[in-house]
Amino acid sequence: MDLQEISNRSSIRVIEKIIDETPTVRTLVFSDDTLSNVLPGQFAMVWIPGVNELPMSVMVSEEKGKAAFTVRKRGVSSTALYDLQVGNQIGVRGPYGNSFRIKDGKILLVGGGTGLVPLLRLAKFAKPTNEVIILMGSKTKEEMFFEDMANKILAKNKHQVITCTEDGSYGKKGFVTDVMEALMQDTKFDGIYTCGPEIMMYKVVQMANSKNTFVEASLERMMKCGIGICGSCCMDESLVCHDGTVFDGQFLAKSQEFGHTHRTKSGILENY
Amino acid sequence: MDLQEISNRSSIRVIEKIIDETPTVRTLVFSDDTLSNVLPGQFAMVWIPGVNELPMSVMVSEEKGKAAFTVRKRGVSSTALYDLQVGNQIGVRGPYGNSFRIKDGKILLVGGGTGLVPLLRLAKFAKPTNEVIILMGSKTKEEMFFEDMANKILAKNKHQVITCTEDGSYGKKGFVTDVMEALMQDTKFDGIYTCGPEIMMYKVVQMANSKNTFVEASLERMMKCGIGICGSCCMDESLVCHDGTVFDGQFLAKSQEFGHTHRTKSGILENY
Amino acid sequence: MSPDLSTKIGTLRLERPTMLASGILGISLEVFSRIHKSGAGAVVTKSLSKEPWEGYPNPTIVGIKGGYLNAVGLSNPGAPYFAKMISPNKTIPIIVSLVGSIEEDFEFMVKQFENVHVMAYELNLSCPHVEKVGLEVGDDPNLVTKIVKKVKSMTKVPIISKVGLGTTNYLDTVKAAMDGGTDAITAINTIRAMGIDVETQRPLLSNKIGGLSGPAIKPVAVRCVYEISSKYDIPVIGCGGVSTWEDAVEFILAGASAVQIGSAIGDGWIDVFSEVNKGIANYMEQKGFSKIQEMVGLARNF
Amino acid sequence: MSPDLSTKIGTLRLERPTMLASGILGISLEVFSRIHKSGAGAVVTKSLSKEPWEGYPNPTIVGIKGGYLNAVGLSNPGAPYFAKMISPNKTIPIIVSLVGSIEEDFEFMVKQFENVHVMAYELNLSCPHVEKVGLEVGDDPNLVTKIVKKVKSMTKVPIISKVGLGTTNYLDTVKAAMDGGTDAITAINTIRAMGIDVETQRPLLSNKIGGLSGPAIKPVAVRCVYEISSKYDIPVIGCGGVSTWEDAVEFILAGASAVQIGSAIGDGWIDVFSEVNKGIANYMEQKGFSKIQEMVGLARNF
Ligand SMILES: Cc1cc2nc3c(=O)[nH]c(=O)nc-3n(C[C@H](O)[C@H](O)[C@H](O)COP(=O)(O)OP(=O)(O)OC[C@H]3O[C@@H](n4cnc5c(N)ncnc54)[C@H](O)[C@@H]3O)c2cc1C
Ligand SMILES: Cc1cc2nc3c(=O)[nH]c(=O)nc-3n(C[C@H](O)[C@H](O)[C@H](O)COP(=O)(O)OP(=O)(O)OC[C@H]3O[C@@H](n4cnc5c(N)ncnc54)[C@H](O)[C@@H]3O)c2cc1C
Ligand SMILES: Cc1cc2nc3c(=O)[nH]c(=O)nc-3n(C[C@H](O)[C@H](O)[C@H](O)COP(=O)(O)O)c2cc1C
Ligand SMILES: Cc1cc2nc3c(=O)[nH]c(=O)nc-3n(C[C@H](O)[C@H](O)[C@H](O)COP(=O)(O)O)c2cc1C
Ligand code: FES
Ligand code: FES
Repeated sequence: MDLQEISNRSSIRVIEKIIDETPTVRTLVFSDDTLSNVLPGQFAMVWIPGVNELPMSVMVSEEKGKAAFTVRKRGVSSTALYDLQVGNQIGVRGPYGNSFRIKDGKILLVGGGTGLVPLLRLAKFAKPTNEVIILMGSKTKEEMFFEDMANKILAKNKHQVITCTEDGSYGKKGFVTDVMEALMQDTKFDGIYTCGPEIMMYKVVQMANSKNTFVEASLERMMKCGIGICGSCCMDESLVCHDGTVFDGQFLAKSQEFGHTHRTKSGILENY
Repeated sequence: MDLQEISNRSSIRVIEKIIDETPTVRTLVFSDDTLSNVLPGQFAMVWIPGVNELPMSVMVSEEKGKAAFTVRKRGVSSTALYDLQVGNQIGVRGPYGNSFRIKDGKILLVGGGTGLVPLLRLAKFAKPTNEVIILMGSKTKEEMFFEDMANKILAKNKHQVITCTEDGSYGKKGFVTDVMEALMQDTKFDGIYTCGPEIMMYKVVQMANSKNTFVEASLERMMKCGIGICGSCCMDESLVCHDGTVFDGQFLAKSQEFGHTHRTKSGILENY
Repeated sequence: MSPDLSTKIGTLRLERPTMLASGILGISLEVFSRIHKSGAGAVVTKSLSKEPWEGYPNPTIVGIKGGYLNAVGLSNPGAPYFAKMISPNKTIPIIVSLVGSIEEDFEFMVKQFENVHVMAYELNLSCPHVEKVGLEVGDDPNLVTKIVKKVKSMTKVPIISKVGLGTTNYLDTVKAAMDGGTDAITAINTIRAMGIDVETQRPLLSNKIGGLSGPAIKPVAVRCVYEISSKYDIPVIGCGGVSTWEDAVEFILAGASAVQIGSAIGDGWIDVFSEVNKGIANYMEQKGFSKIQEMVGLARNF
Repeated sequence: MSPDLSTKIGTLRLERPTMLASGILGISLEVFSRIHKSGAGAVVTKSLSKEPWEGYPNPTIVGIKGGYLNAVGLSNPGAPYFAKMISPNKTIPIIVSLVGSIEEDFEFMVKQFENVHVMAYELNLSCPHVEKVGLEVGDDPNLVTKIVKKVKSMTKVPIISKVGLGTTNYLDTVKAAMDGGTDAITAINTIRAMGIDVETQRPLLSNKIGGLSGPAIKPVAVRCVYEISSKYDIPVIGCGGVSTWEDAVEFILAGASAVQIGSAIGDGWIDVFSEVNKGIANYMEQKGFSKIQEMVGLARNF
């Protein structure tokens, strides 16, 4: 009998700091050596005791040995996470999933809302030679966050942070995809990376594919286990938690489901 | 879920060579890296499929990567082991137990029959500076074995192999303990090591203790698990499989059971 | 000549003796196809109910020493949706798992598959963490006989009854299923179990109690296969903790004609099928077996 | 002030909440003394029968993934011999485990201990690998009630009934033992299981079928403790797979007033008692508990 290590079991962490990003988005910081070092695109399963366990991208933290989640309050579970106080406990397991493959040269990051979480980690992993443009979108000025963080992370790179709001209250007016289209007129990118609402990602991938530009998107699906057992995250023949969450443009172009359908908790396909 | 290694489960080995030592003693050789390197005094649990599983001291083998058992045919199980053919399978698990602590200087090894097994391994572990005397006893010439082996193992040491038989048909006449008593008249040993019938060991330990000479004996008891769970090998407050099989003279002097009693399969104390 | 990995479970013939266990990854045709290609001789679907079920809130699956605890709560899209989804299938050997509490549930569900290519049905009589279906059914031998009889009367494809450790003797459940005409038995489902987190002092699963799977339960599952096949003349599919070829062979020697694999996918991914198949083939070659059948139940000779 | 590790199991008071499980190392007074000194709050003897039993031939104990399989076959020197052996004892908290198939067996055995200092009796109603005693008794609720009643009528010391997973609902066995007047329940014994060696194609144990112990069964044992203490008002002792203080706390949170440790001794040796005790004490300090009782069953609040 050997007493083995246990994998895929939550470790309890204590919330040490809470940062209000917008009126509906907060970043919860906690100590975790493993999660502080995950690759861009990787996620954790986050147990909110008594409520639920949700997949969350692991957010960059400025302090060594710390990790964070940036959560938008939406339904019951994300709101419960959002409402946690300093000193409260959460359980975390992971990291899970693959990660972005960062190309040399000029790269473009296109994100919206909490989709920026894996993109900022990607920015942190950028090579010194990378020129990085981050395109961040939100509905209004109030909902824009991470602009300063992005500039800070990319301080040593040639970079640009472009913001845009749907109502024009901050940065450029319009959708990120509009701005991206304009950008792509005169710039050739070596790699494009996106995370955010699937309809947005769908357009980003289409545009990149149409220009034969390497593109990767980090997808969200209903995730119960996070480790390729339960099947709830399946998309075509892929399990997003295990084969993804990052998929490239070639693969996504062939998908029957990407941009069109996702599954409910019972596994029924539902249109976006 | 981690898929852990399994300990304390038998590995199957194939008998590769059989050496007849006497009409009732055989050495069975097989390949086993782990067992080929055990410390002197350590034993294995040997599964004879369909018959039983018995504790056996691990015998020295001259070839690298090989281990052996030297078995005397006695009851049903040891006879079944003795009767195995080349190509037959046994299961082995171990090594278990502690080992002899070899002193510097002049050491004496006192053994009889298969009790010589751990003593020969001890001889193999002797330091170049050790002067070694092995005293081996048997009833008759026919039952004497391992003399050549002992000389071979100790070729590089200053050494002496003294044989004795009860009927005087080979070597000195008498019990090993008689010869030992004579030896100790004029020689001071730095360490005495013994394995064999308990009554013999009892006398060896008494003699050594009376001269304040460091002494260790490797004991036998009923052993079912070999790993300190079942309790069948208990002697006073010790578990012979776990705390032993090697005990020193000081400890044995205090024992209520050593040399007097051992336990049956049901756990009842029985006199020797 | 390399050994023949095909196996027979009564009248059911599989190309390979490893199957995907029910509830694991089994909700889309594309995934079934991938798992079949990766070496599984058949795939068993999630247990389907009459209507779609969301299952329990998370946490529903947690890793523990030696395996997993799960209380997914039989989340599934429902038999009607599922039947439609797999209806294009012609080539993948799909075994449809069904769960319900009364004969009529099963009657309704089997009807959905009337014109769908289904290799066999597996009746889940042994889910340990959902009330009124699963073990509560398996613990009622009369009900088991009735359900099996009903399904049997509606279809020509083989019926497999999946048993587990409930509160009645599972051997009685096996007997009841045989009385109803079952063609084979799958043994076992997860074992009712729980874990508690000492930091938060809360049960690990939202449902508190769930089922234990993985290597931890293998010795219990092997025992059940051995007992069933020693006592009854019925083909058995072994399930519980298979993650290596040795595990698979152990089940076959105990009396199983095939094995199902679930939890091991969480560690070794679906490559586990081809690895186990290859290991079995090597073993057969080494030991001189030419067919799986020759090995089935050999440990009972001792 | 460091936390108080003493615990109460009904009227039974232990200095520390860890006990030696029955069947492990338990055949001599000297060894009991050593285990007590090393931190066990009590030691349970091997299950004793009317007469000495040799047990099964070896192999009787084998290591497997996540634990051990054993079919020792209840080898023991018999109650009369044992009673004499422990009669000098005044200081070691010894709980005598008894096994038998009818009331008279137990009556005979308890008589042997009439003038011996015994802290409590544990009735083994759950050995999974010896016929006519153990589980076959536990599976017969009427017999359980009768046996407990008989023992209860003969002695003033507490009676503990040890249950396991048999072929009837173990909760019915618990109820039957309560009807007989049991003072506490130990849950659980090993789970009926087997292993087969693929090289020789033989069962690993000479008795073929044995009992599974160690970490593999912990989630099942925790579930049973939780179910018993949720359903009935009876003190419970948790047993099965405890090897760390977290395991012990998990059992306590599930509803156990103390835990027994067996298999873990095969790995960590008897130091496991002091290590687990120390871990529990640290935990209590950190969480602000001053008594074991305050933690018992806390997981049931959720
Ligand atoms: C890989 C990945 C990374 C993510 N990273 C982030 C992040 O960094 N920040 C962030 O705010 N959100 C992230 N999400 C989304 C997040 O997991 C939730 O889906 C989202 O917060 C909505 O949850 P809710 O319960 O509030 O929503 P509701 O719409 O109220 O959902 C109702 C219920 O559905 C379930 N549910 C919903 N979505 C999921 C899901 N994806 N997986 C499992 N169960 C679900 C829960 O039971 C929930 O209570 C990520 C999702 C994925 C798949
Ligand atoms: C640490 C140790 C090392 C040993 N090394 C050797 C060695 O190198 N060579 C050698 O020939 N013998 C050795 N023995 C003795 C050996 O294990 C047997 O006890 C002996 O061979 C007699 O077995 P038997 O079955 O033939 O005897 P029997 O007297 O017929 O015994 C009857 C039955 O008792 C059981 N039994 C007897 N002794 C033991 C025991 N010690 N443990 C478990 N069960 C037992 C078996 O079930 C056996 O079938 C050693 C014993 C110990 C404890
Ligand atoms: C996440 C998960 C979900 C399961 N769902 C089902 C199910 O829907 N129907 C069923 O019969 N068994 C279900 N089971 C049980 C498995 O089919 C299998 O019997 C059990 O897990 C033992 O096999 P394993 O150790 O290989 O996982 C499920 C098991 C797991 C781990
Ligand atoms: C070798 C061995 C012998 C056992 N003998 C007995 C016994 O005689 N009586 C009994 O009630 N339980 C016996 N058991 C069961 C244990 O007391 C305990 O219930 C079980 O092993 C689970 O605990 P663990 O996982 O800590 O070992 C035995 C267990 C083992 C491993
Ligand atoms: S979340 Fe379970 S398979 Fe992906
Ligand atoms: S042989 Fe089992 S304790 Fe020593």
